[in-house]
Amino acid sequence: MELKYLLESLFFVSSKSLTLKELADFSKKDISEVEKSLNELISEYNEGNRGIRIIESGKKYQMASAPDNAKLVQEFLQTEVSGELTPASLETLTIIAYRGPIKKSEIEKIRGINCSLILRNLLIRGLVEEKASNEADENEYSASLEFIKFLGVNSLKDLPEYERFNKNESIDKLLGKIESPSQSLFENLTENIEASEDDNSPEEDIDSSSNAEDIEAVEDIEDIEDIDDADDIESEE
Amino acid sequence: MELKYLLESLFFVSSKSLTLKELADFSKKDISEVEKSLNELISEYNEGNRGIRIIESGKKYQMASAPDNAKLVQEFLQTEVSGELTPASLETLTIIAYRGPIKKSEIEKIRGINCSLILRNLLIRGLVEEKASNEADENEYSASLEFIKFLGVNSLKDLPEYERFNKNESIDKLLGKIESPSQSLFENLTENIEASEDDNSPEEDIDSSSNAEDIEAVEDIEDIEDIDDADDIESEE
Amino acid sequence: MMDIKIDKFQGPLSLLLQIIEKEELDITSVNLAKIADEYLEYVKKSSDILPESMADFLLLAAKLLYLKSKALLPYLFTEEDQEEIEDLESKLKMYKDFVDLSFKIQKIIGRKKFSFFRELPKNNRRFNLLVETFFPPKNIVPETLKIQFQKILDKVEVLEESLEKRTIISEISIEERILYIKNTIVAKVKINFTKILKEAKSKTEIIVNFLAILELAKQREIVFDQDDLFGEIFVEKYKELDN
Repeated sequence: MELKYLLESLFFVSSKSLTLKELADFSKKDISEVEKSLNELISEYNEGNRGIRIIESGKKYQMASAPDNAKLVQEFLQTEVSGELTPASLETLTIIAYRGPIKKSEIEKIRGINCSLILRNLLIRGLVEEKASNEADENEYSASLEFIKFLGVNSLKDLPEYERFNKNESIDKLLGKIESPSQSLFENLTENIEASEDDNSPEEDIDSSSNAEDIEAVEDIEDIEDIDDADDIESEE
Repeated sequence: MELKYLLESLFFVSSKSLTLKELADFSKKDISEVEKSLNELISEYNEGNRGIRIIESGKKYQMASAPDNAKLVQEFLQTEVSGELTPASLETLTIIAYRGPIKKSEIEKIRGINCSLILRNLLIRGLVEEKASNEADENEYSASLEFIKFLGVNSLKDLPEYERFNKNESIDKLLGKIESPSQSLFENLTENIEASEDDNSPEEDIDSSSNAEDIEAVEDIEDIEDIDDADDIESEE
Repeated sequence: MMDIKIDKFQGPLSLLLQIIEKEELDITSVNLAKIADEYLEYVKKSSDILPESMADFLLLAAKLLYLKSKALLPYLFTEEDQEEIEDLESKLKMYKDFVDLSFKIQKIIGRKKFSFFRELPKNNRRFNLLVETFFPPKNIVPETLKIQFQKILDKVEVLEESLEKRTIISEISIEERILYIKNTIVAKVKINFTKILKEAKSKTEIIVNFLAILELAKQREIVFDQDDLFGEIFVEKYKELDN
């Protein structure tokens, strides 16, 4: 049987996502050969208007139902997907989607505020993944396949203006040079003063008031045409 | 989308075989129309030499991996369930052993990360069991009888430190089971983030007409203020 | 009070961006200097800012005041200062880019075109290819679980501790500090600037003290006195008020 269709079998039975390496191991073929077949299979699924897609995030691939059938599939599975995200979660998620894998400190540089709690929420919800490192501050966050499913796209590349923001010299430069939220101007001031331990440090802030999490104001639900550069997201109905 | 490909989506997500009648009900189409599309889909799958087939048994239809790939697929499935547990799986299994029956959302609060995939794997390995809970909305997980037997104990109560771990104040607080100053904090940590894709509660169908605007749960005055915020933010777009 | 409110997890940049947008200004350092007071006013009055985020909000307030003084007294500033100022400008622009993208993401999510993975067969017999239904890991004994649970418990307790500590943090308002510093000066006539800062128990308090002193100077309640360059700064009551 064609390698392509062997991969198809593996995707179908797998309960989790698969990498190119795993596919090569299980099919007992060369990576280069598998890569070629994988790309063929992906085109076969994603370029038609079919009921199954192969979605990708972080070089991990998995089969998923077509987003256009969301409503009926959801009814069939009798499941509910909460579409609610607060502005702060959405901001954080967006930064991770476009810039992942990205460190917490870099996200905080962009947002100008501590993000521990928001990250915990996104991790629990499964929309982002954490790649642990020896140093906890070095942990990296990226968008998960759950996020891809949530958006109904095939991969992050389908996001509006993805390339522009994913590879962006001025953002790189700014992330390298701008100070993190709680140090700078006052750094010099405070270090001379031997401020006793700073228990107000915004690290791991946990908060009493995430009632804000309840809010979501999504306007123009059906109105994807409003999204610039999002044409590639809209598949033919 | 073509009816044929809607059926494809339903077959794909379904864990059981489906009759023509069921397919017609879920796709909200006439049986005759569904039958025609189903036959088209079956030819598309079964006439090629593909990795997925649609098989029929007693007028019930189901997707299955191609018999030609059986050997490699079997090896693959075997690897998925053998070997040592990952640290994350072991942590999850431990929580379930000492704290079961326990809901997915509670495990996730304790671990601070989404556990869908891990629970899937533990279920496949037969180490844990899933049962409908009293609260209709969420299933509960417990250690399986085989696993208890495998551990060489008569019951979970014989696990070392069972009483101390099973009734632990810190964890009860984290889960909001006892009052504490920080209880509301912990609650808020995860309150609205339970995207319940995995709980296949037979309860309610998705009300497809409810846009996200309708979802805001207004709990108290503060929330109302927050909703105003959202309006402000939105209107500035 | 302006009609802006921010989500409790949104930061100082979000506030700054909203003020800029409300005033229909472009993001330039000149404009940032212009809205410094409005920003500070909001930070002073707002109930939407979490105590633990206050330091980040105040830090930005300090930067804005710095921009403002630079606009008033340009000859006092070096090229390095200029860089810092441009930095804030580009940082805010970058933040705005991501906020704009997040609105687009929100619209995509709003379509509710979710994809789904396959359901797990309830009987665990996967496609009848595996005969077994139980696959235990090799090296697990009850003791393994005990050790593992203790580790989890340790983590939970650390998380809990940090939470409880946070709930009792009291907010320090700039107003309270102003009052305190006024009273101290009345009592002592002249106080050492470093000493005021030293009394602070956290970075937030240091910044609040600093802003309170600036505010008092602006209201002409106090004056500064410094003998040498980089020497100790003393804070005194403004003389006319002594009459």
